[in-house]
Amino acid sequence: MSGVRRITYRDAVREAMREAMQKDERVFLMGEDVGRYGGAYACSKGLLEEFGEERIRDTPLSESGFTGAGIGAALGGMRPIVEVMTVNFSLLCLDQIVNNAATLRHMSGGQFSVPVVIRMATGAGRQLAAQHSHSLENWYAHVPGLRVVAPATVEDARGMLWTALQDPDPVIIFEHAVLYNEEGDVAAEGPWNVDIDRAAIRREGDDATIITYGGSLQKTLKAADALAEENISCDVLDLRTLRPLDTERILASVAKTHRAVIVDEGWRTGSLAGEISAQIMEGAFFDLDAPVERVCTAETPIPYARHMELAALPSVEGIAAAVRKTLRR
Amino acid sequence: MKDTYDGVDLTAEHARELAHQMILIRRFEEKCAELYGAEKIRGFLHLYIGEEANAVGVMQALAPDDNIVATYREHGHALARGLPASEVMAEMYGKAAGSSRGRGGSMHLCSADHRFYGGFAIVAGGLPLAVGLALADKMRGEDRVTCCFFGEGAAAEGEFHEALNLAALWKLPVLFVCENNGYAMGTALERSESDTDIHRHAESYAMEASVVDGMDVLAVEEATRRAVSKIRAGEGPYFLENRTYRFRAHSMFDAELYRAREEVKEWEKRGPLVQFKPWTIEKALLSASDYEEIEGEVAGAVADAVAFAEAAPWEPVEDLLKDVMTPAEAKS
Amino acid sequence: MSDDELKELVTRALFEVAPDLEGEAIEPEESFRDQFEIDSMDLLNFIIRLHEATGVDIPEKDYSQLTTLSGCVSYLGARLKAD
Amino acid sequence: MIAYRLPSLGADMDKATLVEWVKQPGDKLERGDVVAVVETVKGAIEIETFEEGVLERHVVEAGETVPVGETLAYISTGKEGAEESSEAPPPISKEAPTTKRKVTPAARKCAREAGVDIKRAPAGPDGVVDLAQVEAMIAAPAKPPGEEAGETAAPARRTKPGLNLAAMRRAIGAAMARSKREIPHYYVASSIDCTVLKTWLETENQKRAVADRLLYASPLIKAAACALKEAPALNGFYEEGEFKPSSRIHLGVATALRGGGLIAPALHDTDELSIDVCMAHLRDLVARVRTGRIRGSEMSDPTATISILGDDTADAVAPVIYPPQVVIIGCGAIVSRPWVVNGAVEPRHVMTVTVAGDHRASDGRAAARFLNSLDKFLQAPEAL
Repeated sequence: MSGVRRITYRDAVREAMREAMQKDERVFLMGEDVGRYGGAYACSKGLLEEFGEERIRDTPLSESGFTGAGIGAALGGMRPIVEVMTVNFSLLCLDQIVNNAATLRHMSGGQFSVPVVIRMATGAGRQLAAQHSHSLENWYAHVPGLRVVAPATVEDARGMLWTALQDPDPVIIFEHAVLYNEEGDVAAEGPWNVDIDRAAIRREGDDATIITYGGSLQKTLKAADALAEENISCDVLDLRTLRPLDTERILASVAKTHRAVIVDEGWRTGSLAGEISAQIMEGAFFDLDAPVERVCTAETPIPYARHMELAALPSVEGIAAAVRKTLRR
Repeated sequence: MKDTYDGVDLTAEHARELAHQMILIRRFEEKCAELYGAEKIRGFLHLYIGEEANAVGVMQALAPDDNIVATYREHGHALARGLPASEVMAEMYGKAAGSSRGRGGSMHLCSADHRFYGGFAIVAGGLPLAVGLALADKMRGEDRVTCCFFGEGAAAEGEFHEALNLAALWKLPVLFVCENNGYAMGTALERSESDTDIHRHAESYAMEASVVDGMDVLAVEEATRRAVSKIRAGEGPYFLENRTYRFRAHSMFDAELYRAREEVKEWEKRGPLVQFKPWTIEKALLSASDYEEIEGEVAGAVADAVAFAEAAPWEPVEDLLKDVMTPAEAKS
Repeated sequence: MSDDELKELVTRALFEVAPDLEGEAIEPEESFRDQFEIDSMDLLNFIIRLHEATGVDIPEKDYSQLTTLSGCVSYLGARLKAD
Repeated sequence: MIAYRLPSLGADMDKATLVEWVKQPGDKLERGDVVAVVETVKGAIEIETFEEGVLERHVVEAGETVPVGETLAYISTGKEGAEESSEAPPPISKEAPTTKRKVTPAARKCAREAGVDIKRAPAGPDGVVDLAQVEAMIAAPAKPPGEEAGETAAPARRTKPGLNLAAMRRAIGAAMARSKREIPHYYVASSIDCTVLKTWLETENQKRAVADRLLYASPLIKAAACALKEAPALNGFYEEGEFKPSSRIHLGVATALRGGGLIAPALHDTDELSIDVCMAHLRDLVARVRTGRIRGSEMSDPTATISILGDDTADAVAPVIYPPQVVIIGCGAIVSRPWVVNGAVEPRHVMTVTVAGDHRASDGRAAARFLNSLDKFLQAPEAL
């Protein structure tokens, strides 16, 4: 058993970027305050000193501008990592991502490739109120032409970037803001790259399948712990990839447990949870012993006050209650 | 500071009003920084300390009926506009008695009574909105100015170009006030703008513009009065660039790696109060004891605001979905 | 595991597969098939029991060594020492 | 108060011996609860109640043999017409939940695969029939091998299997005699090259953990079921002078009991089962036959039967048809035989399959068609 190191999610992101830039000179980082400031979440602290202003590019507050430029640079043969500080600001560059990055390959008849990686922080839970607390992964997971991943563990945060950079197509990486301080183990020595195609079972169980991703994994595991005491054992499935969904593994788990609960910080209507629930109905209908349950964010702009924000977001107890409901307990 | 300022009545009473407002903002925000440390205020907190002269000076030149669109660094603007300190503090606590029922927090203070359309947290997000408010007023023949505050960082956003162009194209009554404090979060102006003379952007839309010392409240009031009279005369939008400086970090999470301590010290020497207080005393408009009196009144106001916020009730969880959409009975 | 313990384990596995044989004496050298009409399905269930009880992974080609009591004991004993 | 009578469990079952009462006087009864175990010619079978209520008293005691329809016990259901019972019936809550009966898809599938009628499954208080209810109804199957045998659902009911082997032999003898008398058997046989099957099985089993390995019986049974689909004249029942083909295929698997005796419980919808599911059912079936715990439904309706002699036995077997079925397929041992392959002779693994058919329902051509499609299926085991 080779040794492991305990680092934070933030360290993992930084190491991944650093390694990528050391291994491939086409890779560079661009985004607001990624240089001098060291990154809004301090993920690029120290990179400016090591790689210089050419490859660690602070940008003006021009999301559409610099994201479009990153897509253009990828088109031009570079492998840019564009950091859109949070998904909230990505609404300003949605056009560049959807109409350019996602479309160019197909629209050019396969001539053009856009190997750009766009990293965004996402999610609520830190009382930043409505405009800074969005969870819109499903908007991007809806768009053909994009790959969308959500590293929920330190190991994935360390390993997904390099794989994403090798991908000839645009990859959006969602990093939930509450995860940056989380600690986790990564192998002492490389290679650290992990796949971005498969979901992972983070906990084994037979009575129900709880499907989640990104920032909701921890609260889902806590719910599974609580349920274990009521001897309800749950498969906890970490999607890891939001487009394409690892439908095969989702259906395999539901076929085993006959019950499914989906935890998704997006708003319920039009959510990723809705899409997964439909796929379960289509692929595992005859194995269902109860309707699929969805635990999503209440359909309201995220309120600032702590107790209101908590009431709006999926909770450990809410997840456990949904599982009990599928078991009619 | 100059000896005289056109259009500004240099009475003792007016000087006291300006001093009172600037000191209220300063002490209020110092209290906020303290309360943030005690976890009474959470989320983001962007302090305005050092820039008080801008909000106070501009508000003096606006009518109660004019529209205000601000940014997430908005406590000064809200207080200078007249939102009660107690309601602003309650909002910072997230209480239901807050100006936005505790839903907006520090970045989203709202008050329909004051036509204060709130802080906007997406940089330059408010600019197109302000253009729209002015468009509505023009179409309805209202004699109203819409004043839109933003930082120099917004100049790099697409919406900045689009909003200024529309306002100029349709000659709309918008006062664009760019509070240029030299830093967009962690990026110094010269590292984010090819041309750091922000007000010159306005020329490309044939929009009249001028620069003013954002540390001199009277200069700000003077420049704003001139701009607003032109707007009200139907000459179209006006662009004011207030050169100023924030003495505190961008927000509470900021280690300020991007600027030197000395630079801050330098600007503090030219702080709005550091200049205004001796000037008013020398002009015999105010005395040292007046300032002590003001400090006493402000201390009381801030203490009352904190007490009010502490005692105010939380919003009941049952109201979580209230006002997401307009309730049926409210629909006319 | 001693030979006696292995013998006990194999016997218990056999009786679990064929409860109606409980208590019968097992001739160690004679094949189960001849003594007790154990068919291929019983043999498979029996081998799964041995695998679960001892953790020894038994490839199909070794099945022929497991048709008598003594065969099982010596095969499992060797495999347990080896692993 | 209503009488609980001995239910009929099979066309040719006229009486049974009570082996054991599962429910005692005073026990509460839910729809689908197992009330008693009775010994029939086909083995010990659990009988259940479809009435809810309380078991008042037994009429027949263990060991007594009674004809079908005989009153075994009395159940108080608390419904109208309960004038004999003195105390007032338990007050039925006025707004008795008229929840509509809702069966979950998984419950339907489980019932179908186990060959039980979903309508017999009891609904929970919320009107829902879920997996747990169906599984309870099916009665806990013997735990798959490897788990403690003693731990069946209701230890109290764990009795030495009440198999009366002598009675069993007599019953089989009578059935065989009747079959021989009444059914004009014809026999059609052919040898099938099973080398492809054997090699496929070897490679497949190498990849699998011990517990998941397959026996050739499983693909053989599945192939036979698929072949029956293409020879409908062999799949069904001959009753009241006419042949009734069956749209579904429940292949009975003749399973020898140690010490003599033969049972052929059915694998339901065998043609739709995957080889793995088929193997799992087979292992479950054999384990339960060994312990005498066979479900009533399984005994009653195989649409055809297959008898597999197995390794080191004999080359061919021409078995006797189980009435009212119209076919039984006898498979000899797989032996190494000289075989002509593209003009050259080489050793191949060969199995002789004999179709014994009922001439009233079909003729040799149908049997031959069956044998050819069986051969075809066995040459592509991976597709099964």
